[in-house]
Amino acid sequence: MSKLRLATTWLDGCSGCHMSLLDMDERLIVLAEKVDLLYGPLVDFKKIPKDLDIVLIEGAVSSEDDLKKVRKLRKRSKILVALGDCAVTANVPAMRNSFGVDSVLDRAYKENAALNPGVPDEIIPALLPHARPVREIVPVDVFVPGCPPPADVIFYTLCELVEGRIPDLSEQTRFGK
Amino acid sequence: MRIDLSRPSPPSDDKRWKMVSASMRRHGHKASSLIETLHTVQEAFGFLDEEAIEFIAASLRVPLSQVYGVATFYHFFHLKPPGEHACVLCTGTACYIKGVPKILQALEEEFHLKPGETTPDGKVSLMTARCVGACGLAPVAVFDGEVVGNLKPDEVVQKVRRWKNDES
Amino acid sequence: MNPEEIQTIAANQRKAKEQVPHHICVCTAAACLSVHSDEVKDALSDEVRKRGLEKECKVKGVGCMGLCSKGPLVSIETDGALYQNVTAKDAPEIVEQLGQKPVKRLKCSTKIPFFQNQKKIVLENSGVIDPDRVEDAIAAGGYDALIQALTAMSPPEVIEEIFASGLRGRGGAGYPTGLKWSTVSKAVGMHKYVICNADEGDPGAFMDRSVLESDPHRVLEGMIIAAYAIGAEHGYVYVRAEYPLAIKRLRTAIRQAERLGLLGKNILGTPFSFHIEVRLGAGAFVCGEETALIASIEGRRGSPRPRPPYPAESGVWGRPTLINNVETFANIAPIIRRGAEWFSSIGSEKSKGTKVFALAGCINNTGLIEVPMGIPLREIIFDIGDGIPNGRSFKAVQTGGPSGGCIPEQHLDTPVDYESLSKLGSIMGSGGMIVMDDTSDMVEVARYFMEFCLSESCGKCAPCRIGTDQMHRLLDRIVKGKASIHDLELLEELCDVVRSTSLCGLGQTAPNPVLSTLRYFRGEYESKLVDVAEAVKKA
Amino acid sequence: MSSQVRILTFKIDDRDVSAREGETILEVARENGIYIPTLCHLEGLSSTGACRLCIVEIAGRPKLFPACVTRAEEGIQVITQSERLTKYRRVILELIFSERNHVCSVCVSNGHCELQNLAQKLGMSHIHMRYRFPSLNVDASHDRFIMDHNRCILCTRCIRVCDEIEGAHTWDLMGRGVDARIISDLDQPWGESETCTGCGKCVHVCPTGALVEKGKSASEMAKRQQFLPYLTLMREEKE
Repeated sequence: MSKLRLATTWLDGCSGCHMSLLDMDERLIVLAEKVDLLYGPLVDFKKIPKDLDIVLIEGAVSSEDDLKKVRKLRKRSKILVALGDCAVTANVPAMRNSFGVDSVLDRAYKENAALNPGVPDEIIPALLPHARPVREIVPVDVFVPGCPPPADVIFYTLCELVEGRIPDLSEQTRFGK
Repeated sequence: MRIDLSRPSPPSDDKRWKMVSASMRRHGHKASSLIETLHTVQEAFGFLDEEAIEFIAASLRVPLSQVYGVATFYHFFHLKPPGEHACVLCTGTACYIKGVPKILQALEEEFHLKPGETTPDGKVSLMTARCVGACGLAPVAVFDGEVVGNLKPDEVVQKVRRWKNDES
Repeated sequence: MNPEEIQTIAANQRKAKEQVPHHICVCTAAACLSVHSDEVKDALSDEVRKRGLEKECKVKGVGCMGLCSKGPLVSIETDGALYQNVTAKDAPEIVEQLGQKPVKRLKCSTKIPFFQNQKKIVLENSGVIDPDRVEDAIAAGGYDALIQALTAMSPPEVIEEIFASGLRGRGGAGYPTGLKWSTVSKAVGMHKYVICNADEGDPGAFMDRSVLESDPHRVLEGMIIAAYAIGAEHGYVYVRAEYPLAIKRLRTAIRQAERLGLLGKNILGTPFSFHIEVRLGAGAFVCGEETALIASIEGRRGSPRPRPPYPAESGVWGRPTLINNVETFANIAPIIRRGAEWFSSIGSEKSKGTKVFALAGCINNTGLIEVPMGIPLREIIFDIGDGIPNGRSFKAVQTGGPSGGCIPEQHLDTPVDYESLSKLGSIMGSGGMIVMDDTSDMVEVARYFMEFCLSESCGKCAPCRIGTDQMHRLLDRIVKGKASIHDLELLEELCDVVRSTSLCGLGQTAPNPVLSTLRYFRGEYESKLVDVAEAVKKA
Repeated sequence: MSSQVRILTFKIDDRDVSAREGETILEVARENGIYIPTLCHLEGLSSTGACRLCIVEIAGRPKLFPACVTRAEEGIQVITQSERLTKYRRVILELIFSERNHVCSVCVSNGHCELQNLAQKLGMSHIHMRYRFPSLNVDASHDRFIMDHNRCILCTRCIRVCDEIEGAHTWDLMGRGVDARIISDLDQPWGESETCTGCGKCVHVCPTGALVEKGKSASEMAKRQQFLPYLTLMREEKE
């Protein structure tokens, strides 16, 4: 049996979900027998590969860049997983939503900047009006709440998916866990 | 904190408080007469300010937050002073079908005036009513108490502009 | 006063009237007033005075004559002429032609279906009597039924009569009135209350306002009879503060009835006493719901509470309370006067009597009508209402306001009764009837009603408070071309949840305008949808 | 109290149960260890039937009934779990989550929150409607407590405990519909309230992180509600 093709991505979030993923420790080796990690912040591969089996998405969709990425990943994957509260609910990134983009950028780049205050316009991808959960942009197959979801839960989720099952996580994790 | 358990005296010697006190007396200062009392105050003063609410609360022995809760629950009561002139647009179904949304839009575009607001110069308040019951004349507005029917957006805009310019 | 004295007043009044050959009646209900019928009335009075005709001609203000779109309306009682669109300038000509050929230019035919096809019970005195004069009401048979009930009937007999008449609540739900009275009469408790719900809140409905402005004594009489039947000593009329004229006339009527001993202590010299107070609403549609109305009468926020206990058992101040609406009470006196059998001979099998409707929207004859139950919608709209103006075609008629639904062309032959309308996904409601022509956008109509429910939701229960807001957002997205099929599916799901789980009638019926337009005009929703990717982009 | 209390028998989820006349379905269910989700209800306070999560079916009746205010009746068959109920409860819970800004991860009540627990219990892994993202204030003017309107679900427990148990009636609700908001006195900052006794009961009955103690960091705010049935009982004894 050939290995499943896995990708992960990190949108508007803190990378905590990826840290939790790494916290699977030696179980990563167990998983590595079943899946190949082809793309994401943990591997050095810049282009989104085709024919992915499983994609884990961390973070809310906050920028034009996020939007493109998440659409492309959806197109190229069989199972798309919203990993962690930011991907599931927009969580902390959404706390900016009621303020409006301009005042958020001003606060970050002007009011709190000691040197060269000014909103960067080239390096930073344009922010969307709202940070939004992934499911508002593309269909999501599995929701894994938690901030971050514990390594056990991520391991369980991946094992189930590898076996071709959609995991039931209601007993194991929740918002804010 | 002041602890005064006697019935308070009116906030000022404005004669209109006499009406309010009389209304409360007629109802035996019962807590249940709260809404009637708020009606009386609004009729006398045009709106309900904090002073009035504190006076009513103490007189009827109703908690402050409860009076405030009641006053803000009912759309008929206003907590801010109204403008010199009142434009009440009917938003009943017949008026809606016959074009009130366009009138509202015109007022917002022209004067940045939304329902429930008063122009910054304090001249005109815009309000909406659920139905003034003159559906045969839709769309209908009440300009300072006078019902006017079969309105077009520019007619209302002009009326408001005249008010703002102190023309009638 | 005793019954004989009341009857003397009636006789004197009738005699006085006979001595004056001409009566000019000017409509002074709200719609005609808004086109200055008060000025017309003054001009006519001046003209009569100028010509020294005070003895031969009386000018009086009367209540609503129904055809509001042709106002101001003036009728000449003795000649049987009806004038439309009258202005103050027309006064000399009208007075000149008294007793002769009517002024052709102003004439409004009373032979048209608008007048011929109506059946008036509730409105029998509207537009005929002066609502500010109790003597006028009494001369027209007012308080006859009260005298009859108090002197010749026991309370159970009154209830039995109402029960046998088949009268059902005119506020919308159609609960049998006799059954309600009987329940309250059996409730244990010393102090009972009668409440008249005059918080007519449906946008586009003005039946109750018109009855109160035109014939307030009829409503009081119904309440007093109800109080006698169930054993109540106190009553409230809960009326919208937005109806200043109705409030004024109601207060006048209460004072007059008290003065004549028709209200207050020992009514008509009997041991029965009953007092009525007016309580003003303050702009909250939800207060039409009976538990919210009670909370409001008690001076609190108008939030409904779960039922049971029903008000019949525990209402205002925790006492057994009877709540009926204006039109229901207005039907009581005629039933007592003319008998249950007469009343139940009118209308359809399960819906007896007549119903008052406020006809508005895209229709030629807007105004107030009263028709026998069971009349087909088509007859109301195309005969009485005279069809659609400006050469447009009929699209739908909305009944029942924000709790009702839109009925399309193919169901216009449906008889108007409680069961038939609810089968179509609408309700009888309190009687608003808004006609829409082919220019109306049904999704926008649904959004309009949802906006109404959203701003009128009291906020107590979660499904109604948040559900109406979410549904309104979805409808707004659909109207603006920002929604996909997923949004429509979610809208339908929320309709189901809000309808099934909300605490009170407002939430339970808030989805009706959406559901009925989806049922008959689904294509209009679907034509506004965009594909999923597009919808995301426009978010 | 009269010594003759009628005993009713009926069924909850096919189990025979008995109740004293006047008991609610929720009370009987809890006595028998049958779980019905609740949120606005709290033992010791009056019931309002507002959150609608405790809805149950009664066989043969088309309507749904809030268990917290529906009295037990002889012979009825109550159904607390069905596909329909599960769906409705979930959607209502989602509506509540969509209403304001519930960000569990940075909440001092994280891990001790009734709303959060319910989401897990009812298997709500996400919501399938749009969040409203309203702009709401945090009132930190009180010396010891904080009111965060972003996390308030309008259950009105605070209003009820302040009115019914403490007797101060500092809290009430202003406005209506989706704009309704908890206020102290005349919608003043809590710290300036003349009627607040600072007893903190409202903080401890609050099911979420809307009312919390100052100085707690994320996940530290556990609430104590045991005092409530005790206070209610002691007051009844005195009467």
